[in-house]
Amino acid sequence: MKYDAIIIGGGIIGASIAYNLTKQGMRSVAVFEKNYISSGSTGRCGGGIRQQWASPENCKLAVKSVHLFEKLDQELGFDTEYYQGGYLLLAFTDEEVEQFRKNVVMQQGAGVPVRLIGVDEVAAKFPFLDTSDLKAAAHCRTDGHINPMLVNQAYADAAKRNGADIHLFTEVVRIVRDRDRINSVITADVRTFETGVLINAGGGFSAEVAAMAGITIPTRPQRHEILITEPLEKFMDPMVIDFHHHIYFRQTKHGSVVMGYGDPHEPYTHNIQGSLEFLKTMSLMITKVVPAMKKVKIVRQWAGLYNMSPDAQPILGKVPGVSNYYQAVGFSGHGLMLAPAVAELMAELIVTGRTSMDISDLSIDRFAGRTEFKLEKAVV
Amino acid sequence: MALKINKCDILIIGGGPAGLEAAYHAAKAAPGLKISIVEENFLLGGQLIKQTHSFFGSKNQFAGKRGFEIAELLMDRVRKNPDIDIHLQTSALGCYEGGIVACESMAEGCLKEFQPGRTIVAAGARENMAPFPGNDLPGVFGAGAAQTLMNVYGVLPGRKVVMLGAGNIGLIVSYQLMQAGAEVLAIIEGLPMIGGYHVHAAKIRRMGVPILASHTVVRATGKSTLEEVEVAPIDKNWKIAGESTVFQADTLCLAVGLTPGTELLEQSGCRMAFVKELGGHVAWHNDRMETSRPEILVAGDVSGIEEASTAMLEGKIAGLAAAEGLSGLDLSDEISRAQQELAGIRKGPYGEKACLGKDKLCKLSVR
Amino acid sequence: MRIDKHPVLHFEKGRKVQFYFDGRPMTGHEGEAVTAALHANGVMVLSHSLKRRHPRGLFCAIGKCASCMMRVDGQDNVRTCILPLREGMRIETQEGKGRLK
Amino acid sequence: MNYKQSGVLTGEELRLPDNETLCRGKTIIIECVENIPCDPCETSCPKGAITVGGNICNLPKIDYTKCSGCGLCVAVCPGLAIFMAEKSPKGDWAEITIPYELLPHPKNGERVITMDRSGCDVGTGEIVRVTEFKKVQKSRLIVTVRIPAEDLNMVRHFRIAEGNHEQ
Amino acid sequence: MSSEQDRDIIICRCEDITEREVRECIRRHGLTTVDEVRKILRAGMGLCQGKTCSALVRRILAEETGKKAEDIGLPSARQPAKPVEFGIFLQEGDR
Repeated sequence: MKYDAIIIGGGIIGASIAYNLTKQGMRSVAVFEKNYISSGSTGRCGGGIRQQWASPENCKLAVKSVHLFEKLDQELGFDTEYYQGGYLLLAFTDEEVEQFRKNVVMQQGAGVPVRLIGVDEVAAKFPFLDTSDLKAAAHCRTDGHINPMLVNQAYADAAKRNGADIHLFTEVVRIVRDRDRINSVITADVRTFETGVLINAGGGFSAEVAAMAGITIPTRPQRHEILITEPLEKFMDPMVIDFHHHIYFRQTKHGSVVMGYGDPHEPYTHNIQGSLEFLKTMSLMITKVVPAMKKVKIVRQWAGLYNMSPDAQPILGKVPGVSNYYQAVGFSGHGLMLAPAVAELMAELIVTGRTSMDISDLSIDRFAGRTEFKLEKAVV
Repeated sequence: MALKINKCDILIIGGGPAGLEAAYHAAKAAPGLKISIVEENFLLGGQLIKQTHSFFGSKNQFAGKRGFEIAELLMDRVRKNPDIDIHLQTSALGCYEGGIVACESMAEGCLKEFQPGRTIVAAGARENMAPFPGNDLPGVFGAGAAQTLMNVYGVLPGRKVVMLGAGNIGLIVSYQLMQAGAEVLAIIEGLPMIGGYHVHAAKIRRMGVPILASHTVVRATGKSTLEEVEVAPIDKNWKIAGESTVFQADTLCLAVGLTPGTELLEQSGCRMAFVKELGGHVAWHNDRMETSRPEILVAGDVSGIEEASTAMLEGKIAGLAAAEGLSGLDLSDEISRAQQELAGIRKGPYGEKACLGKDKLCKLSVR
Repeated sequence: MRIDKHPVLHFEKGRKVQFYFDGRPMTGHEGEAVTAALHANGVMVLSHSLKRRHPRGLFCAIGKCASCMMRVDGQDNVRTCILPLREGMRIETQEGKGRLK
Repeated sequence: MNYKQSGVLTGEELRLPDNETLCRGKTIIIECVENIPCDPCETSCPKGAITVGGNICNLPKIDYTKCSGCGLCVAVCPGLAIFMAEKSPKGDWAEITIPYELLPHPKNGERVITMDRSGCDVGTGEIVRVTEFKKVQKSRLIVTVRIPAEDLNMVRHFRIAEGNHEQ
Repeated sequence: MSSEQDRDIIICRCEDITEREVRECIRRHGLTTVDEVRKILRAGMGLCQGKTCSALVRRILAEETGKKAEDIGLPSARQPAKPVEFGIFLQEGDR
């Protein structure tokens, strides 16, 4: 069996690239997913979609993504629960306010409709928040959130309709490479599939996928824990991020509140066990910010992997020395929100060799010979 | 209230027949071990407290005594032992890294953390639901729920009842409903045979209750609560094969089997296996009730659906095995006596299923 | 529908207490499950389902199935089948999801 | 239809004592045809008339020569599957003793409607004895009903006719 | 037949999901596991966490995929085993 393109990973990145490749005319495209669609990081993520980033590259990509998200349900023919309820970033210290002020100027320059708002306005608009220690907040009304499982499935379904093969429960265990070319992949059930190009969309396992092709990439998996509450009548529109307490939360269309805590001391491992420590920390942090949560019930907790890159920004494109290997990895926890734009640009790169928006800053070359990186700070 | 950390040697999750016997025999065999029982309900005894029929078996399994009387005996000997502490209204929330079992005490409104040397999961089972239109109407109960209402709280679930399922639970609960003053209009069974003991069927048949084998509930209807149950004969492929009968009933009890409540075992990473004969997925375990994780044991319905007598014996074996592992005592004689007793009561045709299921499990590798 | 006389069982009931169901005063026995007290007072419909608004009643009676979630003393989504009745409890049919207060 | 389909034992499955045994005095009838793990009938019998044996799942065997008709096994049988029968030597009446766990409790001298194994009415009978072996089994009455001799193999239950029972 | 009689078969009581919806979802997306049905349709994601419906969903999946029920794996069991308030995880001073 031979494909023009094989994508490893059926998460949002893999599925959206598959869809965009078929949309841009590539005929035989296949996705290999060792489990099922959205079983990895995508189905475990918070589902936020924001444009408020600390680097112009991320902002540009995010703005493009939001434009695509706005038309996505229509394009894919599926209700993905996309909701532009805004994003509210909370600042509790003067340093944070200062950083927000700078970011807002940069973000506005990148076309993000964001503004800094005062505590009184926050208190009036978002009465569920405890604003007693709050200094200010940044709000962008066109940010929002989506149901990650649904949008991932919608991309996979659409790719399938366009002729792509989605191989579920099929793990690629070997990548056969001959000097600068990848020839084929071999699956756990010992089938060989030849390919024109190989795309690494391996998420938390991207480094392992690259290693099968003899390529070393600087991405590392990190556990992030998350939980969901009982459904509540709608009380909030925006997704809220609080870098000070390392938490984020949003209310889903269903009514339940999804929230996560990014432990700054979390080691790099593939461990995705839920911990009791997380429940305690999350409870402490969320009830500081939303005191009424004390009486709300937790229904489910889980964890997923952030695929961290050295500067917490994605690594896109080719690698030196391999002619037909592409990667879209290292999203560091924000792959879902960038997926529509990244997938479109990756497909352009693969099909035409050029991209309509410059993403060369995000290629792996940026790490060459460097040990210090400017970190994207707006990550929880 | 402050968080409570509880140190104990053996934590038993579930205060039903299996859990109570595990606690009693572990404490008796290895005095000094600290044993804790967590029970979600505000009563101990599990499903035994609502059993008013007398039990089969032999003297050792309290044969001839009624279920609630056995429950009292088991509770009594556990309560008398100072090494056993009992946490009522306390639910296990999860098994976490480091062997920590987190529980919520609803009575005290606090988190209780246990870090036991051994955990015996005796969490029981839950009733299966049946798919037919109207299956969510008020008045459609699990048969066990009807039993709880009438036998624990003295409240009649309804006056006119249709029972779905002619296994032991369906037959026994039908009889108990009649005892409590309700009228059982019919017992409906999808299979061509009555699944429960003949003596239970005979008891309810001679009271005039029809058992309709090869029949199914087509639909339940009613405005806001159940009013009618439509029943029809079915063929071997479960397709409707004749005219319907409509029963004017205010209660429909579902006695269509139980599923082991294995969530905590799955969370703990115990190896799970689907064994139809045991009621679905169960944790792999050996004849000492030890799972693939050496510090976790199982007993009772959670390890495979059977009945209270076998649950008690499995509890005893698990309790002894856990006590042996922690105390260093040699309890192998006592364990093998209990194993023989268990094998004895599984000998008849009604024990075949469980034997087959447990054999299947043993043949699987621990992995 | 209390069982007055039973051939096998003798019911030891807690003291009689008053409670409120949707504002209506009712009596039950202290310590019995809230759903048992409601059932004894003829209350079979405990809530309505989220999407289809089907009436819902007691189903498992042992705290497993979530069919008996009600508002108790202002608190939403309380499992009433394993909640002991207390004097003065205010039990309400919960329509819709819980609220953040 | 066999008993696994109907819940009702028929002639073939029943092992009833012969007429001579029945006329000799009270004789037990055990309607226990499945190998369920159970032995209280054996352990409760003061005369050793019932044997289950080493395997608890064996069916009980009755030695009619040893049975004294005390009725303890009727009171103890968890399956309510043991009855006691007696025929008058002349064959003009019979008595059937039935374990009973329902309300209202029957009283001596009361007329009842007799029922067969499938709950169908057979005829009428008169309650002649109501006992309770409290130590053996609380809340179970052992009720003896006098019936026409020809009904003996059929009657296994009775009900108190409405309006007939004095509270 | 009245509309009341025509009512759907409820599979997931918590999330109010019918048998028809489960079958349509399985067919539309080609699903083969209980976890997928949970994630796409929410059947089993409600307050009881699938304790009542998972076995029924497995049965439907078996019918739709032609597999045996035992070959359809267990859905993931996540903590907590029952809904629990944030408040109980707080230390006294934080409550």
